[in-house]
Amino acid sequence: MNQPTDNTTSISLVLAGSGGSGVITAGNMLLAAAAKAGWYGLMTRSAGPQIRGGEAAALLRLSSEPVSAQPDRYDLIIALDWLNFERFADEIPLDKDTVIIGDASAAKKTPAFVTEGPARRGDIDFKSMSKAIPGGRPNMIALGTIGALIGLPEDALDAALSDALAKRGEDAIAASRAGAEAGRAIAAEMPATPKLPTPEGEKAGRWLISGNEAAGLGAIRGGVRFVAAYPITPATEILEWMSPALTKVGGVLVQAEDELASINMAIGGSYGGVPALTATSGPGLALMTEAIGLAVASEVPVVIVDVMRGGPSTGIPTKSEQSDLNMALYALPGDAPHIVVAPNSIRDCVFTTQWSVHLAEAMQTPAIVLSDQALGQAKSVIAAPADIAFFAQRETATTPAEGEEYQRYAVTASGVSPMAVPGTPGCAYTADGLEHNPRGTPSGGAKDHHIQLDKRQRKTDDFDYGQHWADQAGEGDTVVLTWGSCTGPVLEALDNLAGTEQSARMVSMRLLMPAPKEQLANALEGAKRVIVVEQTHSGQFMGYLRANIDLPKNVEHHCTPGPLPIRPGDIETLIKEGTPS
Amino acid sequence: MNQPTDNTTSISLVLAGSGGSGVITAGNMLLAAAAKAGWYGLMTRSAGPQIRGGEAAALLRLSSEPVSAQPDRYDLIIALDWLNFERFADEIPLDKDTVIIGDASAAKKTPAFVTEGPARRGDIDFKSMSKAIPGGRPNMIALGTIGALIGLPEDALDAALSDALAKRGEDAIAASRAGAEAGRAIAAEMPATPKLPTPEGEKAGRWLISGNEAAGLGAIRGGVRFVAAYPITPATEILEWMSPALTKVGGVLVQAEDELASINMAIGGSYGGVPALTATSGPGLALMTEAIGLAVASEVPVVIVDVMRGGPSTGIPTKSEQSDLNMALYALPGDAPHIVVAPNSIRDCVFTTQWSVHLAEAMQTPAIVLSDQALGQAKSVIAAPADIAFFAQRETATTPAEGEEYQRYAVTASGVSPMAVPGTPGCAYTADGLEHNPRGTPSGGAKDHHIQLDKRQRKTDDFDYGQHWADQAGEGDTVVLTWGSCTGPVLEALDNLAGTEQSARMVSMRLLMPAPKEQLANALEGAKRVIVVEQTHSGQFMGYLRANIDLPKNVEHHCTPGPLPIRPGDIETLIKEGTPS
Amino acid sequence: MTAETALAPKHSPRDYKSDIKPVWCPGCGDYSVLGSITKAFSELNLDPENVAVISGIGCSSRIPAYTDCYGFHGVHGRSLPLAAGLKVARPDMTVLVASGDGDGFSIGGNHFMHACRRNVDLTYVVMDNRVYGMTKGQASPTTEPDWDNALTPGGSGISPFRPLVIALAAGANFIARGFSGDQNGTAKLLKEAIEHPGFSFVQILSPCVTFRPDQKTWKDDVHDAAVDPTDEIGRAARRLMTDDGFNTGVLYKGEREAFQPPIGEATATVADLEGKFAL
Amino acid sequence: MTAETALAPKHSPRDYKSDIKPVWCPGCGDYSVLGSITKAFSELNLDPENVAVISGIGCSSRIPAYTDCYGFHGVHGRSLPLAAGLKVARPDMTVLVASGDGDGFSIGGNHFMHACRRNVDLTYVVMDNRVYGMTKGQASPTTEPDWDNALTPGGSGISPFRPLVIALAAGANFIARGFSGDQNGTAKLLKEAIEHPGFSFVQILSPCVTFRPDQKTWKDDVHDAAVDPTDEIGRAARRLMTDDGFNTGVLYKGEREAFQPPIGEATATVADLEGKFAL
Ligand SMILES: Cc1ncc(C[n+]2csc(CCOP(=O)(O)OP(=O)(O)O)c2C)c(N)n1
Ligand SMILES: Cc1ncc(C[n+]2csc(CCOP(=O)(O)OP(=O)(O)O)c2C)c(N)n1
Ligand code: SF4
Ligand code: SF4
Ligand SMILES: [Mg+2]
Ligand SMILES: [Mg+2]
Repeated sequence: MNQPTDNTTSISLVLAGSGGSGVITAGNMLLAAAAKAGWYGLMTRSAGPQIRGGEAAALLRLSSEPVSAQPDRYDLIIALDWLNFERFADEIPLDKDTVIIGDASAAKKTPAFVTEGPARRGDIDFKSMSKAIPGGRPNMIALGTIGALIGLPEDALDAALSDALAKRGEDAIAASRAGAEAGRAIAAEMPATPKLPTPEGEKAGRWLISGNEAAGLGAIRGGVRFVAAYPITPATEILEWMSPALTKVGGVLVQAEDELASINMAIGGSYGGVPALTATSGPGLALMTEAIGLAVASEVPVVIVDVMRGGPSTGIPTKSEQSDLNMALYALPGDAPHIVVAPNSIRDCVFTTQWSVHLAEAMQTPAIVLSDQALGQAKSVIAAPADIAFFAQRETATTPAEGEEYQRYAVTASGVSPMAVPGTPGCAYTADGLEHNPRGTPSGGAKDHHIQLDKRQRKTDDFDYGQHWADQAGEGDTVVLTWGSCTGPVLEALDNLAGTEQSARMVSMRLLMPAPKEQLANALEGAKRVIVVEQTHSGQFMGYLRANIDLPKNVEHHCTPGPLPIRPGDIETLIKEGTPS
Repeated sequence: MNQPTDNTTSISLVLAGSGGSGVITAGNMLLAAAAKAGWYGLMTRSAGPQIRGGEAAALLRLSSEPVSAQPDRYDLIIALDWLNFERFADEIPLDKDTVIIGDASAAKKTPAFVTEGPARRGDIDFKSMSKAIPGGRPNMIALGTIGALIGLPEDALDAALSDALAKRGEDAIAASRAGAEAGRAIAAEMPATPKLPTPEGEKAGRWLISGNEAAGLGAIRGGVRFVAAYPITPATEILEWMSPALTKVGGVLVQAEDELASINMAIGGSYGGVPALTATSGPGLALMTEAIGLAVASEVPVVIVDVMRGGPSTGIPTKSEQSDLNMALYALPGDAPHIVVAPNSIRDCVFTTQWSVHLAEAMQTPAIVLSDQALGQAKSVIAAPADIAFFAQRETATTPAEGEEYQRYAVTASGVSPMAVPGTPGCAYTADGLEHNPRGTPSGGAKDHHIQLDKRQRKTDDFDYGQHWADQAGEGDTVVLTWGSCTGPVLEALDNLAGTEQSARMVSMRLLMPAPKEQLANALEGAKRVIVVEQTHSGQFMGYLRANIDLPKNVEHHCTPGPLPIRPGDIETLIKEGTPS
Repeated sequence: MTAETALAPKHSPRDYKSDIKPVWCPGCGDYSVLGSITKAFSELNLDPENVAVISGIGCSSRIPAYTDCYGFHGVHGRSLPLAAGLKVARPDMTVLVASGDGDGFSIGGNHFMHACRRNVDLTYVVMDNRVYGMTKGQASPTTEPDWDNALTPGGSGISPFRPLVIALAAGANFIARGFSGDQNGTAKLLKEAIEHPGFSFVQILSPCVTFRPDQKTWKDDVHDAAVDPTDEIGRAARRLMTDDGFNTGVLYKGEREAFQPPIGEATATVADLEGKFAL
Repeated sequence: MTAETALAPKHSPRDYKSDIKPVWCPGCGDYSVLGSITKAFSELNLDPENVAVISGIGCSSRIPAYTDCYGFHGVHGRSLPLAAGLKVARPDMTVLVASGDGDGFSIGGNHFMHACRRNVDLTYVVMDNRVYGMTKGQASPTTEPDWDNALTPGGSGISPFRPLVIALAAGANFIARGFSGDQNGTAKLLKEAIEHPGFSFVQILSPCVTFRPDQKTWKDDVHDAAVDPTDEIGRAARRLMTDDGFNTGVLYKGEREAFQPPIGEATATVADLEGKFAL
């Protein structure tokens, strides 16, 4: 594990407390304040099993550089109380330099892993302090303490606090300010943590956004104007963000009775000419596969965002894992070529989802976007995503000339056939999940079947995905091959090792299906070591790679399931010491 | 293609006609008669798209040896009329030695591929001939002609005819007999076909059965006593056979409202302690994957038979393909280890389905049986399947001693934990699809997740599947690696090449998941050539093999989609000439 | 959807028929239903390209390809959400949904209820033959409990589904029953159903000559219903709960507004949305 | 299932409670429902090991683990088929199914209708809070159309589902409504429901204090229904179609026989079955 260094560029901290103590509110303010101060940041939340009112923790990492991963260790932990705090133990690696500040009034309840751990400790009597302030609350005290300890400029915190409480009125703001002030004052009595340097340079062009919001925005950017969906954790925020947003840009979201209805509605909307999407998580995606197969066979574009959570079955709904990969690739009945892409950061949720709309529409086939809980439900301060030119550009048909006949499934070189928008005279056709001839007439003949299978496969195989099939970074003859939310920790590890003997390259695949075989082979050329990193138990990504390319015999494999994140330090150790066998 | 030889051991013929002409009835009689005569046989039916009343063809292959594949060519084709006969052209390879007998009264309607083809021809005026017999029907005339041409003993045909018409009464039998007699008489005027020699030896111990019936029987043999299902082509016959059969042996079949209900009912029945099954085809399996994942997570045994048909989507419901392989292996959300097995012949549908019940129950996990239309809907005369000792043997829990606690998901060496049958005092537990601790209490903790993932994986990985993981045959350093209904044609090709320079071995995998990696590696050891044979478009089996074992670089691949069967001659050519590249 | 029915129709019923030969058995009731549908389209003066016929899987669900309108032959049981998606995205299209008693009431039963509630402007035509025709003769939700068949020998033992009262209870606004033997009468019902705003449900008794030859008596069983379709909903419930299943006509009509969120009317740009994230 | 209710119960309600702490919010109506369920079990003198509590996914669906009976926490919306499979396979078990308005009427709506028709002897308890609690506050089928929420801002605009009349139309034989605020009254309803042969449906109004704080008025809204539950079915339809959603009590009782094919009674051996294939 990394030790805190003098030239700190990132600070990590946890604010925890029992139900109703407002730690998430305070965490959000902290992130906003850090953003205002010119820092980047990432905030994840963790909660007990209770629907509401259970213990919660805000896990923050603030930095003068963009943050791509959860930290290896925490600099500071503030617990407003110790109730069920041990529930978070796994998620909060601490060491002798960690500063832990607990509730002075309940010091006896301090859990063993804290008292027996190596960390430096302080105590604050949050309750008495907040009682002394009219309308004061412990979470605001903590906010002030944290701000002072990590060097967050007062005005930034103050501004964030005022923004957040604007609707609650002046009194609330004043009380919170007073609380923060008291917290700031007492910080001097606490063990010191590293401070973040005041950032230099450009502060403009930054966004505060969650991965789920980013996916929703990417979809709208790409042209999606029809969404049908059924709520499910951890995908619901995509829908809740998109619903009013779509209304504003002339689109619509329909809440369906279940996932069977959602996907079929989306296909219906898209058949009508309006780019369409649904979003779900594992159990919901399982219910959609029959209809996704219909979209393949009938050649209707549609985007399905799967925000993965721990599986199998209901699994661990609030935690992340990459274990829906196999399902996204292979769950459709029959030979059903489709697109699978995966964003590799919160910021990339915008790009990849937008791109997926473009791909689905260009190839008239479903595109599955594999996001996950770690991206979707985390909030981050990011550099504003670039504008890209990928939009829904569906090749449509026009009324044929006299004596000519429209063939919906005409055999073309690219495999893509012009798709008539209902309402176009002379192009009426029936979209069909039964095998058919080029006109669309059902046919069980061997020739028709083969021709249409070829055509559908050709569409996705021959498409030019450009350089977007993967993100590559680093230098060296060790290649770390990964995807999705594992990318962040790998990137950070590579950064840390850059210029050392262990300097390595990363290939993070954005395009998973069709497998970019040639591109991958080229990217791996000359690699002395290949290390595959994924967050599953059974090694789904490795199986997929093996099925598609020849990996070196000595390929190494780092494969752990959720719910804990893969951390940069894990990858560094791996590169330095090899996969334990 | 093979030419007919003097030492004929098999004869292939087609009887075709328009709706209502009774060709399937006649085909069934022919198969029964051949069985009575001591022959083996295989009958497949083909029909136009009409629900009923459309043209149909009975495709028969009769032999003195067990028949494992559709033939390379046909010796004899009888068309009662030519209506839409060309629809069957693809399925009926003919050559200069094929004898084609058509309707003399409609000779002009003979399709071009017949008149222009190389075959030898004869004509019979079925209509006039049958009109001359009170109650006479053209199909019975044809029956008699065929019997005489191929050397089917008169008494066998007569007995089959009487059996089939027993319910219709004496007059019907007499009329049919007279028709067959007339057909026999006119056979002398037709071009000769090869004759099958009168079989010697043991005629007892033979069964006449379809693959779907065989699967149903295997399930009941294994101990299944609860079935819930929803009809779908080509799986319905499993259910229609099982329904009354279950009632007789004290079981029950419930028709569900859809596949979501079927699979959940089956899981509920099995949770109750009664071995349970459902059967479906691709679209239905797609709807079941969420609940199959539940069975994995909650550790409830259940058998799911998927009788594959042409895909994707509704595809070609009445034709065969192996393209649900990926779905069966990979469609469950999360890391969800389960069993996938595949019968490799009609006869093996009994064994493999029975085995699947044993596996599911022993490991308390779902087992998917991948049959296909070519096995399921074909009827065959087979050697009676052997009795095997695989039954449902679920490890159950008994009331714990005072002070001890029952742990449903106790961590054991094998991964299998004793499962309490509801009603057992002191063992009440809640089966759960949420991740849980050994007791079954929901838990999102990293340790519990990892322990249970390991446990579930261990159950299937460490199980001793014995030699049943594959069927092996032949000799040589060429290995044909295949599965399911491709096995028959491969076996026949190997038989034909046995003792020649091209003599080869076959490995036909019955156990697909978990991948029997070591067994496979051993079986392939020393192979100079490996040829993978499968009936998909995208090479699903090859991808699966690649993911799991190291194949030689020069591996060859024969991969064609449905609806046409792979024929022995295709495989022979492949072995002799290599895969065209 | 207000058609100038007084004028001579622009298109004959034939104009809505494709040249694809139905797979149906000779004598199947669905031929006549196809005729009623095209007749209704013609009398409503609809341009074929502005009509979509959407279905699931079953003999009855084969109808889209036999029309010369836009169509979608989807998967089993999901025609209604497919159609709802289309209609919400394209309110300008006239959308007719064709289904069977298995497709619509067994696997598709949930969508049926929720389509009634949601009230998207669709016309839902269920060809009820009290059997799964396509899969060769199993009991459907509307099948008599004692009808013998291979899958449930001796009969399913389950009391039949009452689609019309379910529709009413679920919120449907237009409920009618027709008989395929009366092509003109059914065409009239369909015309009225298409013209009615919101979700309209028309059950058409359409015999399966192959697996239910006993249904040839239906022509004697059906009778006109003399009811006030705008009756108070409680009385309508009582009526539909206890009817004999053979009374034909419009049996209920309500006035609930159709569900049609605005689409295509932007009040902001994508850049405006992005602005909310900018610091 | 005939319990000797006159005798002192063998087990106290506590005996049916597990030691697992519910994930529910403080004040959630479901605590009281859990209490009613265990009270009913106790009064019916059921041995905990002969009872199974089956559910789907949702706050309400968490109940099985909080009982000390056999239980199955299945997937979202599929509790009824899971329970039906169990009951048909094990007619000796008493099977109670616990669900929510989302689990039971939205994703699980089809199974609801078909369970009513099929009439397997189950007791189906739906804790109706007119919201998706577990996913943090979206509209369910029973939610008022104008209830503002993040997913459908301003309200869903869709008229609410009427579970009781749907149940009646679909063939349910026992229909009741309770209120979680009345733990004893609800326990009594449940007792009667469990004792009634065939499928029994009990809707329990169970407020969600977190996402529907407005439901605290429910305690004033509920009122006893004075009806004859064995009323003629047409009149019952009329009544349930037009009730106000707050009248509690047993609202309909029918006498249809439960669906329970014989199981475990063999009349032939497997060898007999094989004999049919032998030549
Ligand atoms: C998911 C799925 N399950 C089952 C089937 C098989 N199947 C096709 S049509 C049908 C029933 C059709 O009955 P109905 O809707 O009444 O139509 P009919 O043929 O009687 O007109 C079934 C069960 C399927 N195609 N897909
Ligand atoms: C297939 C699937 N879709 C969606 C979800 C997400 N989900 C969990 S509970 C729930 C709704 C619960 O509502 P309700 O049944 O009313 O229960 P409550 O929490 O209100 O008691 C949803 C949509 C899921 N778990 N599985
Ligand atoms: S099987 Fe029945 S419903 Fe299907 S086409 Fe034939 S007559 Fe019509
Ligand atoms: S969210 Fe609502 S329904 Fe769920 S536990 Fe809390 S109060 Fe109960
Ligand atoms: Mg039908
Ligand atoms: Mg609810």
